[in-house]
Amino acid sequence: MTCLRPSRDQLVWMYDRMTLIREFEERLKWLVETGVPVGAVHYYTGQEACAVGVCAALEPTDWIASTHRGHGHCIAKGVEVHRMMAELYGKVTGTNRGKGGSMHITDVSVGMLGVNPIVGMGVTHAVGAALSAKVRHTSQVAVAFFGEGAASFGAVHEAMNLAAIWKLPVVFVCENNRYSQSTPVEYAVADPEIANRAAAYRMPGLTADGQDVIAVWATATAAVHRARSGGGPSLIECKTYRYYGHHQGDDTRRYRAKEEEEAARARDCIKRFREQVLKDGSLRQEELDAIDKKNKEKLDLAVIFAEQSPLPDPAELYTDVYVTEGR
Amino acid sequence: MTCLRPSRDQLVWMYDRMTLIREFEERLKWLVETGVPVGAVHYYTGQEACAVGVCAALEPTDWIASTHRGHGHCIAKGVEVHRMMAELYGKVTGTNRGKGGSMHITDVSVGMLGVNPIVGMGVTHAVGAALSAKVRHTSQVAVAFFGEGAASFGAVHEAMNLAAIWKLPVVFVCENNRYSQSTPVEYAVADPEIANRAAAYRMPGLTADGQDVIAVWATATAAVHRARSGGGPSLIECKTYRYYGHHQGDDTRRYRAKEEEEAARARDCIKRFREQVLKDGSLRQEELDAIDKKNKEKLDLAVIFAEQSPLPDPAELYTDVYVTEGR
Amino acid sequence: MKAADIAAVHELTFNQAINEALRQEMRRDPTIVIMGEDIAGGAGLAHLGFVDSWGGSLRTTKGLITEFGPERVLDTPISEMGFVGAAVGAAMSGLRPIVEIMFVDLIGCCYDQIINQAAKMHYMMGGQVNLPLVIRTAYGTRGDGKRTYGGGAGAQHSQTLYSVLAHIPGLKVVVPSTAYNAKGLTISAIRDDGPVVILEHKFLGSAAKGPVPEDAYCVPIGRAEIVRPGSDVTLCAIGRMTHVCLEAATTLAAQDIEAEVVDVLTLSPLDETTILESVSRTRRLIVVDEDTPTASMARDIAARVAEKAFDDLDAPIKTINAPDTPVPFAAVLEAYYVPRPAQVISAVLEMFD
Amino acid sequence: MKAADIAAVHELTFNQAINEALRQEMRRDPTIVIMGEDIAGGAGLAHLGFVDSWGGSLRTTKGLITEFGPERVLDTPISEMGFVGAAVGAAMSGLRPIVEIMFVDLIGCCYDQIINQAAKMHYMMGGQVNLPLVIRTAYGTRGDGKRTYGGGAGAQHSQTLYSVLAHIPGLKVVVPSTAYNAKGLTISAIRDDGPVVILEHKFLGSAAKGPVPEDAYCVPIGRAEIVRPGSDVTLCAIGRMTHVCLEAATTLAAQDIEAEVVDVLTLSPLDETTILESVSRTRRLIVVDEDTPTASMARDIAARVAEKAFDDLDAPIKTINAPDTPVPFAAVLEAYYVPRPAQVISAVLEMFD
Ligand SMILES: Cc1ncc(C[n+]2csc(CCOP(=O)(O)OP(=O)(O)O)c2C)c(N)n1
Ligand SMILES: Cc1ncc(C[n+]2csc(CCOP(=O)(O)OP(=O)(O)O)c2C)c(N)n1
Ligand SMILES: [Mg+2]
Ligand SMILES: [Mg+2]
Repeated sequence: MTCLRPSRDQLVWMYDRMTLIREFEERLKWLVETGVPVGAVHYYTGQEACAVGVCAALEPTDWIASTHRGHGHCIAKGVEVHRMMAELYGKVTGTNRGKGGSMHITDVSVGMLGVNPIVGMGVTHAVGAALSAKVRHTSQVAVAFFGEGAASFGAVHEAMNLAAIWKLPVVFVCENNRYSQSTPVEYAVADPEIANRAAAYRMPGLTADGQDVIAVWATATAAVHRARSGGGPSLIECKTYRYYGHHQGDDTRRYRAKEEEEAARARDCIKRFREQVLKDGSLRQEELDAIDKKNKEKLDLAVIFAEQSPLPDPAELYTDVYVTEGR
Repeated sequence: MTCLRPSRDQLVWMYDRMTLIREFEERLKWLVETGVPVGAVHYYTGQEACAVGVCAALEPTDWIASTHRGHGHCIAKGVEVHRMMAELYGKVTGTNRGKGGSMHITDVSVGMLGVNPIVGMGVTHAVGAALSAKVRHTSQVAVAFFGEGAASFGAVHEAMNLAAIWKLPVVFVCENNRYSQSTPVEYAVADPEIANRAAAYRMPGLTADGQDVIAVWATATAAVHRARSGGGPSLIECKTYRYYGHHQGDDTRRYRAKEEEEAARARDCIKRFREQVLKDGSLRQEELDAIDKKNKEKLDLAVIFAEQSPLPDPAELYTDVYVTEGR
Repeated sequence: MKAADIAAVHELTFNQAINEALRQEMRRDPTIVIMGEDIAGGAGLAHLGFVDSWGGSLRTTKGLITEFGPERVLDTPISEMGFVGAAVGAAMSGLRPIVEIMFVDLIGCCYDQIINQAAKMHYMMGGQVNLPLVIRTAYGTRGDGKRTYGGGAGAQHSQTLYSVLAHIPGLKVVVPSTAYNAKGLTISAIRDDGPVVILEHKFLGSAAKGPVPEDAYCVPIGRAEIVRPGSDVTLCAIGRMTHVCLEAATTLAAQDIEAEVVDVLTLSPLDETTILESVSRTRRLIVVDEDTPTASMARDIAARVAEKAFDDLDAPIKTINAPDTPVPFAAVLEAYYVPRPAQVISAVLEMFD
Repeated sequence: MKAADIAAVHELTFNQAINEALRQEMRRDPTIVIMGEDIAGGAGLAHLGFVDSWGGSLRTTKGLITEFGPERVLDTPISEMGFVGAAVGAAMSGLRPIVEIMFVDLIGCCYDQIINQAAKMHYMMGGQVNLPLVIRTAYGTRGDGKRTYGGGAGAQHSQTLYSVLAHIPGLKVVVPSTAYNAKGLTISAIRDDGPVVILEHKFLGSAAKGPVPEDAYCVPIGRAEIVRPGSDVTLCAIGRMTHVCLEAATTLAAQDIEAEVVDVLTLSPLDETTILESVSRTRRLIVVDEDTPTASMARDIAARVAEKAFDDLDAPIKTINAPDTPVPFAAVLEAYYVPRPAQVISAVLEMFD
């Protein structure tokens, strides 16, 4: 499968998105640590190759549904970082007009159906989007991102069964970063190899190195093609790792060994990608540095945009409770 | 495994319970058809070998949790038929003082934790009873009966995962009668071979002919032994069939073919048992007839008991809302 | 009589009226799909000639699959959290799903999808998504000793529970009481761009028969209806309790007490105006609600009136609910469970001595 | 001051007080087990020297696993329906489980176990089973602009929701407001033979500090407390709102209005007597509730008083709730969401002109 090679443009896009996600989270972390009140956030840092590899296999009209750890998924699907940052600042220019926050960032205009902090719920919504595509006879595909902790949740089981019996165009992407808060997968999931779970639904279960964006992309491409061509759902398990705590306040050293964390960082998806594309000459040093620079600037502007944007009018507390009210 | 042979007493017990269940349901059906207001009932007829085969492998102190189709499980575990009948009549002498009805028959004194008509919930309760046995260091085992329709329900997935990671002494018994109301298993469950599901939890998945009480007993004996000796949970799928409608008002010919129903009845668990034990000479005709007679009489008495028992005092509407009130 | 405004009218039961609403709307809009357990029945058995074997456990969806096919009429496995979630996702992405939760007693199996997902999406996403979702569910206890249509179903299959739905901001909750408003409210719910829950009383489903316009029409969500004018006391009723209050009002009339009966119809958003306006004329209020009392809609309505029309009142506001207990099985106990005309009558008479 | 009755007293936060209650009861009774997500943390990593890494997401269960071991302190996977169900089954079969649902916002994932199973078992089984189950869960919105402990958590992690629990017959629902009553109510809940839900306000958890007797003691379930006597108006408050009302009362006192503050403490069964008795003296009532208004406990209490003490009232009963909207994220909006002393004060002042 990894004989499948991404085009040069795709490689550039992958690097651009991975570094944009990395930069977004690093900047956010810095803001949090300097006391900017952005609310509860869950850093995606370390898992960039998962979101980017999968979204590289999607069309703009395809859908994704995300989890509480959703910044990476949003950016990979094309949500603008300045509107995300404004959302975290609770500004009216945010993706959700400041009414959602990190745990609800949504931009349906780019097929991002929502960050969703009730574990497992996004998975059911992706199945619904896939049903919509099937009933409306479009060729859209829906991707459900979830963590390995969510794999123990009943709704995820129900969603996979529904997708399988209805042969829906959905790809289930489990980012197995080995921890659900402080609880390790070996403890919480009877079979920690999440991909094996697919057999129970008679769907393909694929495993990808979540630190290798090209491997993720190749695996996702196959699953997406299967879904789009009427072959039904697949489950992809991406073996990955989150660098920071569960949320901004969490100290990982209470439950993860230094060695384990260092080993994971040694396989950093961005570092490895750089080495590889430079080695095989598919991209040049200057190109990569230019992307780094551009994304740093993007975040500079995003923060300025967020800071300078207006707060919502207090009256917004009462708007959009019912759809019919409109605005 | 079927080299394992039940003792003569066990054979007698199996026949006694299967025919008692059959007689209970046939009598109930007659009562319903003559207009006795017993409330919503789900006949167990046809599946007798499942409940009896499993309970034959249990100790009196073991627990079972049941489903809406629970009369058979109750009788197999030792709930008295006259108190069950009185419950259906809404009499104060009923198992639940007339406050529960068919869908809530419970008798904890014999380890029957309750008929439970919210699909899948009983399965989670059995897991809790198994946890209780483990924490209190008793040697009790819990059995969770459920239908193949319940296999699609999230709580059942969660319960199996919990039992597996905690290595609890529980046996999951799926009675696959091929229909969930009018919906066939081939439509509703991605993998209609429910036993395969066990692999997802790294537990043994066993299949038994649910029309053969000895086969069910042998399979259950192995799973119960594993559970009692600390080996953790197992899943048993019993291939079976319900003779009548989903509930008393359901006409099966709207969704089941005559041929299919006749083929199932041809493998009737009681008929086959009789033939087999008579053929191999393990039980005598007179013994069997005597048991039939005794159970018919038991039901005569049960109905009289139910009819003659007093109704609950209207004040009972307000009692036992809170435990602390007591009675 | 409203139905008279419209040309052709036929007699339908409450359930038949809902069936007609679903059918007419599905004809109008191909993006409407309907899902639930056995809403067709025999799914996957078409090759054996079995399809539409059930038409829903109360037959309200009978015949839809034969007209609209299995792609728009989906039998589901027992997966309330999953298929209600699928409906939420579908509503965000171009469909207008109608889901049937067999009984309101089962909302505990998909409550998060209703209260955290469907109800909040539009608000927490800053208005960028609509959520045209209809949730239909059967509720209620029969209470007359008969053991069908809500009778003899016990503690987990006889509940009313709508107050735990009405409590949630963002959700519209309607409770029809006649074949006429059942059809009209169902059509309004389907055409609403946000989530609407419709509670259908099991007993009314077959018992409430009445004239229904053949064409599609809307009964507006958010409006209560004065179904019997009266000057002496306002009986504010929800769902089936409207019939209980009308019965009581007839008896009271013989004793020269003219009760005005207000059928709430929509629990959320509540039509306070109609209720307050009625109380300002009658100066007395009794709210009758089949749900259990604590944090109920009966007490909600009583509290609103106690705050906004206190000075109009000549007597304490009374509420009549089911007792604060689970639903008992025995017919003799169930008979005391559901609020009865006799209770309404004596509550009114107490007000007048 | 009650705490004074008992010998040794120490200063604890609300969460520390709950932790002490859990610890002391687990020492007393070996059948008590506690389960929830990351209530210990690092489960299964003991061999690496990691255990009790979290002690619950709000640290209320910190240290319990090191004292009582992994058999009685169980980290669970994300399976609310499953592990609450396991707790129900365990409570039927010899254990006294305490489960933590991380946030009340998550009850939608296990609502059936709470309302159909735990709450009804004893009744529908004819009294044959007890169900000694405690469900602990964190609730509430912070509202002061800070983004921790209930601040900045958004629509699905900031709710109050207790009215949808109090609505259910058979369930006891308590809402402590201080370190003292948090410990006492937790111990009472653990010793109760039926299901009790304890709602712990995220913000109070760390902010409410106070003297707590070192020994175990019970604060009775089902009793409200007059925390500030007054003659002019009764402020009936739930949970954190008690502090909001006390603050308002202090300001009002400066204007010669003596407000009596009643801390409800138990939502179900409600202590009507204490509330009615207070209103009969003050002749005015304002109920303050952090939950959204429709079918809320605020309106429940108002309705009970409107029915039972109507003639005692000199003014309309007022209720103050969160607005009928989801919880918004932006600090500027969240600040207007939670009921504030200013609202209570102006509501009282309106009553006096
Ligand atoms: C239904 C539900 N239960 C519990 C929580 C609290 N919670 C939030 S994130 C989380 C861990 C999720 O782990 P995983 O699915 O592996 O995702 P990860 O955080 O590793 O990305 C938990 C338990 C929740 N939000 N929803
Ligand atoms: C959670 C839930 N959803 C739906 C129902 C309605 N219902 C009752 S029994 C049943 C079918 C159960 O099928 P299965 O598990 O195969 O058991 P069987 O009836 O075949 O014994 C359904 C859908 C319910 N009681 N609970
Ligand atoms: Mg994880
Ligand atoms: Mg079945």
